[in-house]
Amino acid sequence: MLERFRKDFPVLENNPGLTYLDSAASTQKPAVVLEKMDHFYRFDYANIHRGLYNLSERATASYEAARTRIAEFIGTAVPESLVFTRNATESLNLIAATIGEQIVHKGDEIIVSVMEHHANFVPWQQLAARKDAKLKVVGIDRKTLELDMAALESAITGKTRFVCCTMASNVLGTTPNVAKISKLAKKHGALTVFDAAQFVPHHKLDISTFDPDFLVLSGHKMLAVDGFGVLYGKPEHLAAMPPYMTGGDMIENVTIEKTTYSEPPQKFEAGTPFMGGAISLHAAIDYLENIGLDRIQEHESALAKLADEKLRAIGKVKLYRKPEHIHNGILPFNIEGIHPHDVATILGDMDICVRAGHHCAQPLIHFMGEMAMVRASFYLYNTEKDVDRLIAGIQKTLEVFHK
Amino acid sequence: MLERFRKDFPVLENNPGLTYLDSAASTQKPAVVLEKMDHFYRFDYANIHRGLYNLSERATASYEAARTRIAEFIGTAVPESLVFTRNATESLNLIAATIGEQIVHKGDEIIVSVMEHHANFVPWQQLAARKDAKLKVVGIDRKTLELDMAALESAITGKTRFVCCTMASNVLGTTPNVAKISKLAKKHGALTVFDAAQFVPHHKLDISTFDPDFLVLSGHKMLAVDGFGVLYGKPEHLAAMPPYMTGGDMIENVTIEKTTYSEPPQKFEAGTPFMGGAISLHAAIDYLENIGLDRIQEHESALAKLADEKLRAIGKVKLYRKPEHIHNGILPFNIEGIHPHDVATILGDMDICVRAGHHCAQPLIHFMGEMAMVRASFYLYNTEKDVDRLIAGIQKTLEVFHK
Amino acid sequence: MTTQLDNMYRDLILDHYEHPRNCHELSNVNSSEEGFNPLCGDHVDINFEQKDGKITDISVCTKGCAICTASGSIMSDILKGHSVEETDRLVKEVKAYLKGERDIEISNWPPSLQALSGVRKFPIRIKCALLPWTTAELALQNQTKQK
Amino acid sequence: MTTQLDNMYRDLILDHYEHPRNCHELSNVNSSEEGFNPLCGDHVDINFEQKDGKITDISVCTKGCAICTASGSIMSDILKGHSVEETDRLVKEVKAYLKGERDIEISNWPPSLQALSGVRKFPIRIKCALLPWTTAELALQNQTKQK
Ligand SMILES: Cc1ncc(COP(=O)(O)O)c(C=O)c1O
Ligand SMILES: Cc1ncc(COP(=O)(O)O)c(C=O)c1O
Repeated sequence: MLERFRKDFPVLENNPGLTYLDSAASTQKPAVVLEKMDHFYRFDYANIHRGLYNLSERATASYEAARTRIAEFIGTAVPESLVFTRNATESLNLIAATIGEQIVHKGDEIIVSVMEHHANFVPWQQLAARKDAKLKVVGIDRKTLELDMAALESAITGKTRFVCCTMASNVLGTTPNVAKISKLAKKHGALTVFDAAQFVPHHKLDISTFDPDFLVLSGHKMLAVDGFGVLYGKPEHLAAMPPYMTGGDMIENVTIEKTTYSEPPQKFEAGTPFMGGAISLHAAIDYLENIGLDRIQEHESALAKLADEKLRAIGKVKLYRKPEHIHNGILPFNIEGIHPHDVATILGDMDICVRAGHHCAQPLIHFMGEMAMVRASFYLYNTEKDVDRLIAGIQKTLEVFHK
Repeated sequence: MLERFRKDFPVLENNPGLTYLDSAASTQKPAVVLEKMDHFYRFDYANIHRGLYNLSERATASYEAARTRIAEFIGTAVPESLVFTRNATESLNLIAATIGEQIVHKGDEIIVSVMEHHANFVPWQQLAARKDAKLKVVGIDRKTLELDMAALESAITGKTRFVCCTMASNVLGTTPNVAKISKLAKKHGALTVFDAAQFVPHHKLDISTFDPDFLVLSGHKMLAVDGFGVLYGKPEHLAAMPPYMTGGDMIENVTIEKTTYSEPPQKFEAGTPFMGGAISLHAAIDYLENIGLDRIQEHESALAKLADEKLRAIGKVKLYRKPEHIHNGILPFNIEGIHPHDVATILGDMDICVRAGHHCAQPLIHFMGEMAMVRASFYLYNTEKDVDRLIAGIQKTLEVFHK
Repeated sequence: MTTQLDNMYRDLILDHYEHPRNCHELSNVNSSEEGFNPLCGDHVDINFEQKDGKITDISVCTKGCAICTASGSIMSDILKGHSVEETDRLVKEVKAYLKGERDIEISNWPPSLQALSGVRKFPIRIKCALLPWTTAELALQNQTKQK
Repeated sequence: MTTQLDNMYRDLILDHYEHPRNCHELSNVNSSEEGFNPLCGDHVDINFEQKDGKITDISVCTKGCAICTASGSIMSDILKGHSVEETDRLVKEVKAYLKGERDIEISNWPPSLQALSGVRKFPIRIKCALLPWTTAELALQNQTKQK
């Protein structure tokens, strides 16, 4: 087990009695990540690019070293294929607003799955509306909760411009077969946009195995600080796309009449970036790989399965995932007759942190016939004690509601 | 003098011998700012909004307290009029891409000054090009380097939709009369967009005195960490504007057919924001106001004037500002016959950090008839010793070039 | 479990949650409004029947959390028979009280209404308790406008 | 001042900066290219006159920093008289050397060209030294394409 890593997380040390089961919303940060970022501000800080002095060169080197490290982590040898953004949401908006605007025309189609986070749903819905294109929503199998591949196959046509799909549902934890999706999309000349925000904290990612056109992630869901996200784009796309924002650090030449832009990724990084965020993600990746994503996945799945088992034993708890499908720490459930927000409030009162609501995935929640769900999400720093506390909390909730 | 505050800045302590004269590009961070941010990650971190537990409530409270504090700092009692972004550049792009798209039509006009940073120039140039509108560039007086108000007055018409102007030029340090500009714009029904990125670190800002429509700033230029910027927008504008990015945390309701959005400012803050950045800017404002912006301005102007005097005494140095116009720490210059990049490289080799180039203000540099300039920028942590080292560096540069 | 929590989930609240009052068809709807709370997905549907400035009947149907459902149910019990003006004043008072905007003496409130006070210790849940009240206010405003 | 800096701003470099060679009109331009370095605002204008696969004349006009100007001037001195193929090889070698891509023996380079080596210790200035060479390469490529 990974018990010994728990002490690396100051929030858990500084809040004794806290059972943090909301890592799918955002993970806590290990001390080493905070220290490396802090060290940057205390020793090496300066604005990057164009600085002709050592401090700025050091800052630039740290920033670009992060790019190289993240590229390696996701399985590409081309650091320039990574654009740094604020979060996964911005990465997705960037795609829709640039190449999306370029290639989607009236009558074209965009395919999304019903289990997308709003971040990979609303930008496409809005793009389709602007362009008079069609948004096709592919469902999931109601039994396995897996993406309905047959439905995707019959939805895709020669008019499909984008297939946008999560790599791991933030509500269900299910992980679509991206290799199949990618192959299918290529066959029809559609571009793929994979949302890896919820995948990459738990599963080893190697984009060279399925060759996505675009892929996004968020640092704060994988031990880095908030405010830093990544967009991977195939170099040929990035080269052909117009910039998203314009301003400093992304231009080649500005005259009163005309502006020419730098090469990617600078073309997409207007203004002073969040260097500390890049450094924190670099440190987080080192930390994650030092433990090993395999071990993390094994650990969190074991806890989720244990919780699943104990919740089933209570009765009155509706569990959406089949135990045999659990292979990460995400566990959605509901208690009959008690609204998820009341569950979460009672748990919260006991310092057990879970999320309740639509989880920014309303289309999925409605598809499942619910108003809302409770989600407990386990990560590397959780322990069996957290499972026990969750169970005690659920029992308390039933008591409060006289069930 | 402010000597005693210098020790608050770890980078300066940890790099003995460093003369940091590049604060206009980005300022160093006082320990207290780094500590407050670090404390947040060690004690109170969680994703904000919708979290039904104490940790998330604390995080939300800290995030919103920052909004209230920043609002107070710039002179508005309406925290909801502040949108949090990555930097000033994003704030400006947001304006151009939302209300800009809405209200600028073919034949309309957008006015910018020639001394804008690219961040407040290129987005308007591109918007004008997209809309077949006219970009009018107002010059500066070649003697005083002040905005040419007469030119602005004759440029503005009933077709002018936006007047976009810096509050302090990042190259020249000149500070246009925003009250006059604002009044003039209102008279013609044009909206004002003020770039306060370079103003607010040095001068007291009170927007209630000139009632801008929009105003932007960047945290990293005023002692906060990088990756966090602010957009002020009049509430009625923010309410009427479409969102910029879409996704989580900014929606009210999403169905497969349709999405409705939250109220401002949430409408403009899609996805997980940079909470640590908000907290760092809150701490930075406390720190700045504790010293007092008046004193900071006085201190840095005194150093810039001293440097000006000593550089003039050397001869061969071309100084662009008149000493009597210096009222902040920004000092642009050039050495005859030596390219600014060579100057900065030689200074950099002596650990004197200045910036050289077009300073993301190519239209201004061309207007001034130059290819590039050197800029030394003084801030509260600089001392007379830094001035002496700059002078020694310039003398060395002349030596290297046998001048 | 903290006493604050106990205070919020009082038996009276839970009873209103399990058995919400006054969700029924009105023969004559004079004003209505739907309310929505994106936080919980709470949804409330309010209809008023009025005559001579008096609320003669009310229907409140909620799909949502215990706090929102109970709040709507309690409200429906109280408003019936009141004049529109009284109602408007009470709604404003309850809103101000829940939001903690000013000190309000609640000892003369009906006991069921007093039972809502527990939510004040849970800032994020205040919205849940408020939803029926703000929705009722909108319904009455719409009606006023129509006149 | 560090010896690295001394090494970069050698007298030979400064001399080429103060007195750049071969900025003149060509009677017959066979290929040309403009290069631009957004970092420094460096600008270089290169023209070749070729005959039978040989560079018979060259013009290099630079507006920019000492490193870029000197690099262009040194290059102009060296390339004249070389075959287009040799030139192409040398340009690639110089680029690889300045970028530090591979170990390159430079002891048989002309001394003026060796003088450029000091820039390797200033990564951010390497672009300045490279600009004339990459621009020359583009000019020759364009010409090849036109054939
Ligand atoms: C006047 C002015 N505006 C805008 C900016 C852009 O700031 P940021 O890079 O933080 O977006 C700068 C920074 O260089 C500036 O000096
Ligand atoms: C699957 C998925 N995609 C996208 C996002 C959005 O991430 P962010 O808020 O960091 O932009 C999330 C986070 O909730 C997510 O779980």
